[in-house]
Amino acid sequence: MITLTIAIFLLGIIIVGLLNRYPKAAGVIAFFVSLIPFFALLSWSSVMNISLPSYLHFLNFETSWQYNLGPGTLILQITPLGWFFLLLLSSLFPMVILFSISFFRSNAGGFYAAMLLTMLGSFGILLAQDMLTFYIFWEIMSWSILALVIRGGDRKAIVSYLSFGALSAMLILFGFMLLYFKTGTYVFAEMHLDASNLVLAAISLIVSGFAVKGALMPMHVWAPHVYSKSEEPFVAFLSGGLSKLGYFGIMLFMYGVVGFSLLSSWGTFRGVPLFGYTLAVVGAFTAFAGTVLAVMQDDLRKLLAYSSIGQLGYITIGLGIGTPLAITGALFQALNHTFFKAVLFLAAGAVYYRTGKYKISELGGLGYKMPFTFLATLFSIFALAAIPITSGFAAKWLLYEAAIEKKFLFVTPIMLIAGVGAFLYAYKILYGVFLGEPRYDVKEAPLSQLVPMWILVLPLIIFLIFPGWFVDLTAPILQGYGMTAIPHTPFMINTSLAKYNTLAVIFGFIGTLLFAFILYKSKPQERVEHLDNYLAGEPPELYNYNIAMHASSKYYEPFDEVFYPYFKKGAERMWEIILAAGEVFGSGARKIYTGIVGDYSIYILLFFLIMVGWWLLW
Amino acid sequence: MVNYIDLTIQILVAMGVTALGFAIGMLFNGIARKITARIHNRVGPPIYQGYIDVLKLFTKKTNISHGWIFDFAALFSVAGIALTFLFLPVAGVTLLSGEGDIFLILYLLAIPALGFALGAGASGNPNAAVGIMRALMTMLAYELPLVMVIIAMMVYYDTTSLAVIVQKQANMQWAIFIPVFFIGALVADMALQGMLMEKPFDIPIAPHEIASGPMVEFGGKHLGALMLYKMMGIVVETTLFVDLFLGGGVVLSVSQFGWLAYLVNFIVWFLLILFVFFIALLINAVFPRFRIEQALKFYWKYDAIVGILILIWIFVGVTI
Amino acid sequence: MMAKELFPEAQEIRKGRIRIETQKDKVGEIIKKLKDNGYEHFVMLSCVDWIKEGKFELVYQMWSYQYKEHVMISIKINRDGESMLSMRHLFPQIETYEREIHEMFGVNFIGNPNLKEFILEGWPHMPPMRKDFDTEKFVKDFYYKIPEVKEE
Amino acid sequence: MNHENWSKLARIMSKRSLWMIHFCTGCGAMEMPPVMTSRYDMERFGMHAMATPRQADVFLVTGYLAVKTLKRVVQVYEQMRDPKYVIGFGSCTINGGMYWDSYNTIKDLSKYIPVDVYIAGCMPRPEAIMDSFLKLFDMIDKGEAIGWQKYHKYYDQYKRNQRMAFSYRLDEVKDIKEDDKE
Repeated sequence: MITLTIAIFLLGIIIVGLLNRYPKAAGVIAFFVSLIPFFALLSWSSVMNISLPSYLHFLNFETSWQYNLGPGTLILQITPLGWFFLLLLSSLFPMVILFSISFFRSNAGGFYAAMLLTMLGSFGILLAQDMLTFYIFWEIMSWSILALVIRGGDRKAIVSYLSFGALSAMLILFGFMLLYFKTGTYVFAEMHLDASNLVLAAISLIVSGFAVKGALMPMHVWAPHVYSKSEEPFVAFLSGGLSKLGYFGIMLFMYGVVGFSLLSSWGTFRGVPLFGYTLAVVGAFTAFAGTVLAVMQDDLRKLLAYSSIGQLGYITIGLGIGTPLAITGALFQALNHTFFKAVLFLAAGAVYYRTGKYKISELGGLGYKMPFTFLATLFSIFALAAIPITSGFAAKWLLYEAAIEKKFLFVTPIMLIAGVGAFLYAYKILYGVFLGEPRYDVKEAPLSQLVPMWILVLPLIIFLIFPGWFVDLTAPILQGYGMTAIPHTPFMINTSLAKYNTLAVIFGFIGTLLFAFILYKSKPQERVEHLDNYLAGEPPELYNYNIAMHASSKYYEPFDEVFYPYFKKGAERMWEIILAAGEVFGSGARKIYTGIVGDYSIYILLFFLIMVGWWLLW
Repeated sequence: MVNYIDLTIQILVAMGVTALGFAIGMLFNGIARKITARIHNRVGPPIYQGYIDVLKLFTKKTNISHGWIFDFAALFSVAGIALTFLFLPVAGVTLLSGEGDIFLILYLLAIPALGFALGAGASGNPNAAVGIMRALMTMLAYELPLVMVIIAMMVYYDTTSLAVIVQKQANMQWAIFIPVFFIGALVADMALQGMLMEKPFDIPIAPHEIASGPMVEFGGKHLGALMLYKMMGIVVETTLFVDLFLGGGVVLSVSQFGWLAYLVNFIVWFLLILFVFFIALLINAVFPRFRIEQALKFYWKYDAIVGILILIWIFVGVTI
Repeated sequence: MMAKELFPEAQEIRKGRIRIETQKDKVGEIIKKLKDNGYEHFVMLSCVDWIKEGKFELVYQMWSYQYKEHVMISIKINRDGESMLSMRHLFPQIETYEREIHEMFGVNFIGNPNLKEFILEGWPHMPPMRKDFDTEKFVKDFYYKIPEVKEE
Repeated sequence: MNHENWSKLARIMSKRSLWMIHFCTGCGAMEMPPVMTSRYDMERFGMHAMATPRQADVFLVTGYLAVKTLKRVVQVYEQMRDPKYVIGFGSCTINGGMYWDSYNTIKDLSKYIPVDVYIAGCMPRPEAIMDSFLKLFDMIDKGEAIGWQKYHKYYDQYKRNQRMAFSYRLDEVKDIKEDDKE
């Protein structure tokens, strides 16, 4: 069945690629093909101890698949972790394709083909059981992303993606090589690692390689360029779905391959492995810096890109802390981020579809014109800002609890402040795009764009009411790492420090809202025009009803003034310095290419001597 | 099986406590104006002026709305602040506060603020947008020292639940009597000044600069709802402070003294929040206003440095 | 160089106050020269209605921080529709003064692109600062004739 | 509670909590600080200054009004919510005061918006202002302060007068006079 899936995918790629002239038809075909991973997901639900009614998994996929490839065997097998991340990607992917059907007016066959190839790559990555398979599918995914970035057509985006993608692949490959050198096997299950420095180096390289895809600072440089210059549905999938693959990789290797006890053997601090501690600190810094940079942006997509970086930083914190509570929080944050960030990017796409603008200072007042887009955005923003009327809060809460439980005294304030900073840019999106002066007379987004957005909002509501269901999902994953799921009931999560009861919040909110509604309905009201505003008595008719009342240009100017000096020399500058140093080194190194055969043979000899010496001394 | 009688009693108590909260909030408005007037050597309005103002706003003959997003402000602000109040232990009475913790309270406080911001933004008035910008930045400014102190307390008491913190301060073992948390209380009191939007941090409202900022377009019942939010906000924020540092006003244990304990605790709680509010008023009455970046620098430089010292103190002190 | 040295024909009213009476085509030259010689502050442009002579007097006033001296350049133009060249290119703020004089006296300044309505909104009558405009009559004809609100 | 009692309660509340917006174009605004501060302290009556007309109940027009300012005054007055009261402040709002023959200031404010209480004087002393407040309370109590109802009732006439003033056109004045005669 998996062979068939891959075949259908490849066939679909060829067909939609040929249908470049007919974007609608290509989109519909791509949509049907894109549903297959979701069916596979349903048929594999037994991995997560979920028993679905039989009509939901009418396609029966085998749980493992092997292919002999000469040097090694490609092994694909469903694991709880893979299932969880496949849930995120396979539920996001069809919605993104559905959105694209009306988003693209022409020339979209290549887009669908590359998207399907990306999904195929991700599918393989999530199922991979050995490093070879993992790397092959990783490259498929990376290169098809490159094709999609090239479609965006921005040189800086392409160059930065290409260079950082190459860096990522190099780091991962080098880490894999070290692991293979150490263990002599590709298969994860057969690896028996010890607490040597070689393994530490390997895992560090692998984690930093995945951090590029997860846009962890300072590896994030490519993300704002790519996010702000590519096509919207792809960016939604990239930010919502594909960036999670980096965290999937980190989780797989940190907790699946290496394991918590081995991590601890390289030193612990207050019960947290130093490796994880470093990761958590980097994550907290990413969360804070990403948030601050997001507040400073005017381009809607750049803002969302930096916001993505900041929100993904929270996942890193959770993975770094590494307790069951923290991992649950990190996975929950991953789930929330998948859905709310995808909705936000899709909403940005819908706004662009109607107005043709991405600059926040040029938009405004769309809330009354596009009410459903606005409400979907509002809900995602609630999730983003962790307002307790969406599931976004539970994830952040778990992470805070985990941090307090392990007494992360200096990381937690940074996390909380990044959370408050999220309010700032969240309101910038709401005000700049949807509230204020109506500047555009546009219609609501088409139904085929609204439906995906609202379907993607649904999980945020479901897991608000039943956070316990989510904890159930994490139980098999944690079991694999020798941990137990945190205590919970469907409506309640308990920790050693406190508990969080969603029923109390929901019914309390409904009750108080009822009270407020009665107060509010006590008096009738009349609707007035937006121009009937107090402008120090200036009558709008004097200016032909043409007063600019939108204050969204340079909205957080005092904030920018305070923070800009500290963020002026960003990570890009750091990489430039490294590159300049590399260039100096490179031009020195070029001198060894003398062109004389004798010299080259001496080099080869030296290399062998060093390698053998190193091996002997290790 | 749910016990319906218990549930009904709980709901009634919750409604009663909420009503009490609003009543105390309105009373505080009058007291605040009276005290400020006395500091200015004026007579000032009667102490029940808050009730009159709110009633007047709800009896206005005509009300305007800028559309359905504008109405979010009136709905969310009252609902959100009442919900937050329910999650606070008041004088040792834990209504819903066992069901959530301080993080939940901090985020619940964002519901009314965000609803308010939505309504103000939807009015389309540039003054409102500038006011919201200032409000959000003030929030960012004061939250840093506040969360530093709160996290220090969480680690010290090894819980994040406010109800448990109050419980652990029973028998007059208030946090403020511990030297490090005495300094912490000072830091948090500065943050409270920003939370209450009293001078020198009344930057978001600033009636003389931006025409009362976010509230510029609200009148009649909408403004009445926002007044309720603001007044209840005083009670919620001072109660949070009292719960953290002053043992929630619990002086008698309920198991020992019965209903008398409830009465005494409520009176002590009331006096304590009045005292905390009184300090804020004294600062308010004599200070001019900061600019927004000055407020940010004040909180992140001076207040936060003391906060970091407290964190270091706790970090060194707490061992595993 | 002080104004007295630049323009021998200038008369000194009292210490620190110089008055230059000239023709309208020489104004630009004089202002330029004064500007280059330390009179860097253009104070204001005012207008006087000499109804018996049938002239408007335009007074350009300049000040030097260096010499502490106030120079008034006075020209006269005919009341009936004679226009004046705009001095906007020398000091941009003259534009606003010209706009005001245009509205209040009806003098046309050639070369000023912004000669639109200034303070009065929708004023259809004779420019109100001219001496032949009878304000009392206008008030009686206009404001006092607006009816009271009749209550039934 | 029946309607009459309700409106009586509303009147009492609105009397004891008059929030005002003052339109400080004229020199009369200078008399407001003593009224607000410790010498006379109008907050005794629950009055205090508000920043925007949406929140205000009393409109203080302090001094002369040019036609251009009248436009803003009307705009602000219409943005206030009912019930709303207007206090005309100083001679200028009554008959033009020292600007009686100015071509650009209106002479009688009550032709354009309904005025509940006038304060005579050029300028009125703070005592007079306090007295006018008391008078206004009295009127609200008795239900005589009905300027806002008049504005609804004779809206056409007020609008006509405002339009005439804004247009400055003598012929329009004549036209409308003739219309009235018919």
